[in-house]
Amino acid sequence: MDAIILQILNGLDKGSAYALIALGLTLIFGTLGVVNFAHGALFMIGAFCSVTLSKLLNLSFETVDPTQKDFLGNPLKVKTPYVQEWFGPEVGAAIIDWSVPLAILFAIPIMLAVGYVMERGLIKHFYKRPHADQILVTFGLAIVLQEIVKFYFGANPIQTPAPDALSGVATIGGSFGLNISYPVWRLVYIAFSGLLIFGAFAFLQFTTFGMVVRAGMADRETVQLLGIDIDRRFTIMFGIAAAIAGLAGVMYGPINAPNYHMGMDFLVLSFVVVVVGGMGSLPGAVLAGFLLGILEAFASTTWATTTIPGINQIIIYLVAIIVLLTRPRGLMGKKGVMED
Amino acid sequence: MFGLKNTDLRLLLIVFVLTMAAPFILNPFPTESGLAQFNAGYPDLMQKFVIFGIFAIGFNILFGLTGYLSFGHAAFLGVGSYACVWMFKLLGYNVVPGILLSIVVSGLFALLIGVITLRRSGIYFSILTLAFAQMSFALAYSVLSNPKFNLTNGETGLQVYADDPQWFHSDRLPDLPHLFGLSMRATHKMQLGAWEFQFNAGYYMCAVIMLVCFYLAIRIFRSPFGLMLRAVKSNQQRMNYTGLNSRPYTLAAFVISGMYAGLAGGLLSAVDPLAGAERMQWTASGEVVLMTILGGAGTLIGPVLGAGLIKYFENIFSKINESVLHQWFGFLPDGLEDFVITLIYPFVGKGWHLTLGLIFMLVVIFLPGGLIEGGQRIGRALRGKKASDAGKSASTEPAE
Amino acid sequence: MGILEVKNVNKRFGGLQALGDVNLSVAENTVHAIIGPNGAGKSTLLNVLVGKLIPDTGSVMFDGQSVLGRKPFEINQMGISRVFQTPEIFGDLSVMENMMIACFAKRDGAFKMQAIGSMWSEKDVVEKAEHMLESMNLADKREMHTASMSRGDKRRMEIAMCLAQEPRLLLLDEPTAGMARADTNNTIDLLKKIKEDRDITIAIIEHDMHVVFSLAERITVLAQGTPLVEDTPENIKGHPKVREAYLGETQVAA
Amino acid sequence: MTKPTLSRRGVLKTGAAAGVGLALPTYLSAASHAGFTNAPQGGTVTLGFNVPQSGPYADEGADELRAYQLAVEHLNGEGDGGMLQTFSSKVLEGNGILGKKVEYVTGDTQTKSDAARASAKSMIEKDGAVMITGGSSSGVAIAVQGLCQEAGVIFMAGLTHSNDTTGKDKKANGFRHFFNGYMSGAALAPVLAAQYGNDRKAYHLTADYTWGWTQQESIAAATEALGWQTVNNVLTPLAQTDFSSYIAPVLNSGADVLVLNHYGGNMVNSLTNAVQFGLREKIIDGKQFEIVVPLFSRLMARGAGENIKGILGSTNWHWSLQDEGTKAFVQSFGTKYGFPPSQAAHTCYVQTLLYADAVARAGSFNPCAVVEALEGFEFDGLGNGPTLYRAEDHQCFKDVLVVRGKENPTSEFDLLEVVEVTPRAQVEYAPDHPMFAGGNLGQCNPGA
Repeated sequence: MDAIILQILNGLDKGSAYALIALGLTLIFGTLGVVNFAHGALFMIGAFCSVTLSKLLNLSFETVDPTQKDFLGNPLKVKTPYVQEWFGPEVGAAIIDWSVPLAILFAIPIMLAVGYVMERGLIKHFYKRPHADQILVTFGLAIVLQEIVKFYFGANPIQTPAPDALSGVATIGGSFGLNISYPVWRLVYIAFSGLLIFGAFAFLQFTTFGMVVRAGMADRETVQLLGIDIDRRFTIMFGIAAAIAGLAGVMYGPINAPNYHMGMDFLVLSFVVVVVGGMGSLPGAVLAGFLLGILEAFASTTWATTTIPGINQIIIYLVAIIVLLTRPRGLMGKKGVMED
Repeated sequence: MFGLKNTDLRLLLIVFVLTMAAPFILNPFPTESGLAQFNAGYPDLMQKFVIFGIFAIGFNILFGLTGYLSFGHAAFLGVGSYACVWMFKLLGYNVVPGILLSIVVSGLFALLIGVITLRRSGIYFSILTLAFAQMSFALAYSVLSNPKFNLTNGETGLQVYADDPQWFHSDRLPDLPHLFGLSMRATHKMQLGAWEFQFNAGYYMCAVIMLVCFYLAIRIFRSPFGLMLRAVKSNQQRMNYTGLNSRPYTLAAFVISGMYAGLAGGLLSAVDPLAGAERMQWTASGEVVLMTILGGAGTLIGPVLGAGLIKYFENIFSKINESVLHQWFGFLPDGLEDFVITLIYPFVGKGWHLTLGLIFMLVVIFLPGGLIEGGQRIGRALRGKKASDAGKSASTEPAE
Repeated sequence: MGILEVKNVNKRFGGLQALGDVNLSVAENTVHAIIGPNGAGKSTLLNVLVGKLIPDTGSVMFDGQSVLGRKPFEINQMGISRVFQTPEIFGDLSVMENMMIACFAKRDGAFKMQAIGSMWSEKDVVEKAEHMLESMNLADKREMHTASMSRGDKRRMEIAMCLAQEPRLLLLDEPTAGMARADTNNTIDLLKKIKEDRDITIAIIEHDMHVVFSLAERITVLAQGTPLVEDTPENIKGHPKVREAYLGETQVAA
Repeated sequence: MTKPTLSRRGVLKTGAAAGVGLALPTYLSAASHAGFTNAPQGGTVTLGFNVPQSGPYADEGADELRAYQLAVEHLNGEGDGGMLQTFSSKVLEGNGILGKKVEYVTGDTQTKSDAARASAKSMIEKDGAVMITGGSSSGVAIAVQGLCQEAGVIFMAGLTHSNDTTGKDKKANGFRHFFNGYMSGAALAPVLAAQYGNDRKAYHLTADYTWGWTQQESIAAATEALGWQTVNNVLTPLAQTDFSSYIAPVLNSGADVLVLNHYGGNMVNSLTNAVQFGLREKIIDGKQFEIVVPLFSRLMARGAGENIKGILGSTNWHWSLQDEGTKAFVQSFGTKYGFPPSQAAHTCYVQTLLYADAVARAGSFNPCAVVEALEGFEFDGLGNGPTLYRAEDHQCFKDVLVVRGKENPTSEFDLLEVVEVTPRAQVEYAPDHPMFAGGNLGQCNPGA
């Protein structure tokens, strides 16, 4: 029982990342009709927002400590971050320690801006172009973004640890006779994703802005006939989708150290998630994200891999094939979307 | 001649001349000059040009004509490679059985996958093909290389070992892939003044096969079958209500393009007898998509150009390192030299991906029809036609 | 015994009875119009006839053979061609290529692998296509991409393609919808000419009474998924039930 | 490269086709030249440095490239000479190799067999490289080694740890200085037993490809010989980024040691996840739970950050060693680049020197002469103590370092501390050891 719940948690955890990226992809697709291969790169940029913030917070001045020597035998230069100098060692250390949660505040405006610039500067010109062109241009953009990050941060992963207070292990379910220890940060991640998804849906459901956007997703022409500047709203939606991917990236940092190709790693899977969920369906994307995450977690168990060797490597694709063959438009897809 | 219209025949002749004279054309710079770095006329890269040309030509028969965007074509390339190396292991190093088997096996594999994936269209089809290819890759990389049943030799790649049976191998034959005794590595180097040109047996074999493939592609494009494939892309609804069954047409196109891919895979093994699983990864499938779109999907020669450009970047730009840059710009004053190198350095050597990404973006932004459109524009500019006039003819002329 | 016999066809979508006990007989070599207000089930009936929908019960016989369970392309090969409400043609292909596709479909059936020979060397197809274009006044647009044609030309193109298949039954789904009066009249003349020139049965679903009364020899009125009456145009015009259910509103609209 | 009997015909054909009316072509064939591929012409010799410049190992590749550039400088008599001063063989004089100035070309392996072979081929076919070296994974090393054997050039492997490189896939033209999975096991096991006791239950997570399997096999065999039990071995996909579903079952498996047979990004993630799940705080049957990472590298340790502290593993070399060779190398690398070299950089630097030295001793660039000079070569002063290039399989035998992630690093480079230098005798094995069986070195191939 414990093991099953653990794997469900693991699945929710993986699923959170898939769902958030897929949600953004679907938003962009549903509003703008654009297949965005650079969405993984947005996730990566989010993660590197937090790397950058932690680098900024760790900006240091050097003092020479003659008692210690560096690897060449010269006197060691000791680095002290400015924040520790300004706010005192303890407060400074605490700020550095909490750099990942702080990065959320840092990342939101950046991601909105990145999304806005991307949409206005590039994607806008590709609304009417064939999907193949959209794929090529966004894929090119993804490579460029990725290479820029690699140029400045290198290819190796860079740790962005969770705050000490949130990096331990929580024991849960004691009152139900269960004994499950699970990393606190992963629970935070699940909760955060849930909030973000809930927030996105609430925004679309209950605000006028959201209602206009949803109407526009369903029938762009009609909404435009009503004299609403739907394009501007869609641009903002692109920014929001970018921000969702970015925040998913920021929060993912402590789970797995960010590296420059993490976006590509997620890209293909999140496309599979979107399609399994059904192109253009927001609940479908979220549902499929969690579903595939959980399936993947269970397929990785020893029981599964000994029964069918290699199942852990192919499960997602296998499920995708089965779903698409039995439900032509994915789990919750709408008719006529992306079928031409 | 050859049952082709004049324009097609001219195109075929141009490609013929280009491929046959490639060792000269691709080596325009003297060996010792600083620009020799840009020479591409060495066997491996020339082979890659034509082999990936075949891959792209085949992919274009599916994507360019029917509009079905397969994201899993690398699987057929990989299967073809494995099939060919297995022939080397079992029969011996003669490339003929290997290449034939690679076409057959990839054709069958494509038939199997096509029957399933073509039940869907649009992005659903793309994702289905992607899923099959990724599964093939994952299995080839690990599960199918376990010691008990080693079909692919996993990470290392399938290769010929000394204790393989090689039933028809004899001591008189080269210990490398050969065509009835002519080693694929046999290279004649010709020194002409400061230039050196290399004529490689493997390249010429692949080039001849590519010409045949290109010729067949032209025939397919111009055939009733090709017309039906374009009908699939244009309007499937009308096609069905015109009494045409689109499924066997697309399936045939899928299988043909799978066989092209398998042939390309077989040739890759034929010129270099090692088949790695990475050939089947989604990035490899993506590469052929990019080649085709970059060159101009639906055009005859575009995909070949796209393949050439991407392979050129991968092999030539990646080799420009700092010391090469210093050689080039050594004539500049020191400060300026460093400055220029700092500017260029991020785009070459280890930054070649960045340049490639930028090229993708630039081409697709400014040349929606791919490189071919660029060529057409230049051609029109040279002929001095009026722009409006030209735009009209471009839109009405059938894809070329 | 008509060429097309629809017997007791029922089709439900969830709780909605789209077609209820439809019986219809279209006599050979006539022009038969099916009219009815919006939601009367005209399109559903049409989709049943061409194999896009399968009815819950009932039978549809074409020339003595059942069409039920067959795919659209099979039904087409039996001799039923369909013209869509908005013209469905191969937009990125030239007029000539569009026509050749239809001619190939007639000559070679649903699928034939001819991948090597040039399509232009199929002399019979080329000649027939050229002849068709000639007779439909499309020859001068031979090389044009059909996507850039006018709406009226597109309609003519589509009808021409259907005729190239020498169908025994031509189904027209509101062929003049959205057309200007002049185009509508041209289309009426075209259809009249088609009827004069060959032995063909035409079934037409139409909203525009002007078109219906200009062309039809018999008219079936559908209302709420069920045929109300079937009769000659003259009788239909005066039929009180029809007036009440249908004509009143369209005359206002017209 | 041409086969004598057939090349003539091929030559005549292509010559006739292409050379009509042009200057008389010069034939390059075995008869008219030194008798081996890419015999250096003029006053220079070209070496090919084939390292990952894109993809996940790009940083390691960059470090390898730095080491190569340094080695070239030293061979050409520039800089402070580095390990040339401490190297036991003294034939290299800082005037290039055999008086020819060393030049180099670089390529990108992308850590893919195909790309690595393509880039090696371009160096051989286009740039006339007479030796290829580099790489950061075993798949690539084996693929390129096979190519060099076929083409008739020497391959000096970079970072490759799989037993197969000098086992099942060994080649006469290929040489490996780096240690291997077996040696990691042999060096690590006694230290593990000493630190954690003989009664331990190990749970292995293994990267599901050749290197992972051979390392797992080696470590399991070595630890089991000392009384450990292997509870489970779970294979993880190469592309895995989140290892949580593999880590979670460890908690209830009864195991008290987790062995991570992962490298690179896999290692960083699996270790991070294992620490996240609190494995290191667990007490199982009164024993502290431990994590072991058999193959360590400082670059990867850096990626794993804090998580590396206190974790045992093995490494080929570390900059903090205090022998003269290491000190000279670190001094000259550190002065040039501002940080200490990685083990990948070290092995690449040493391989270049060893090749140059072998050529100098043999008096020829002919691969067969180089092979002869390297086979059975005993040397010292290159940072690993007395070392032997064994003739039977072209594997270097030298001391192996057992290291531990440092608790209180003084700098961002000071991440590992050497726990023990396992003497060479302890990691040696017979050339026909079952884990290395099945291969055939074959004959050296000078090409043509």
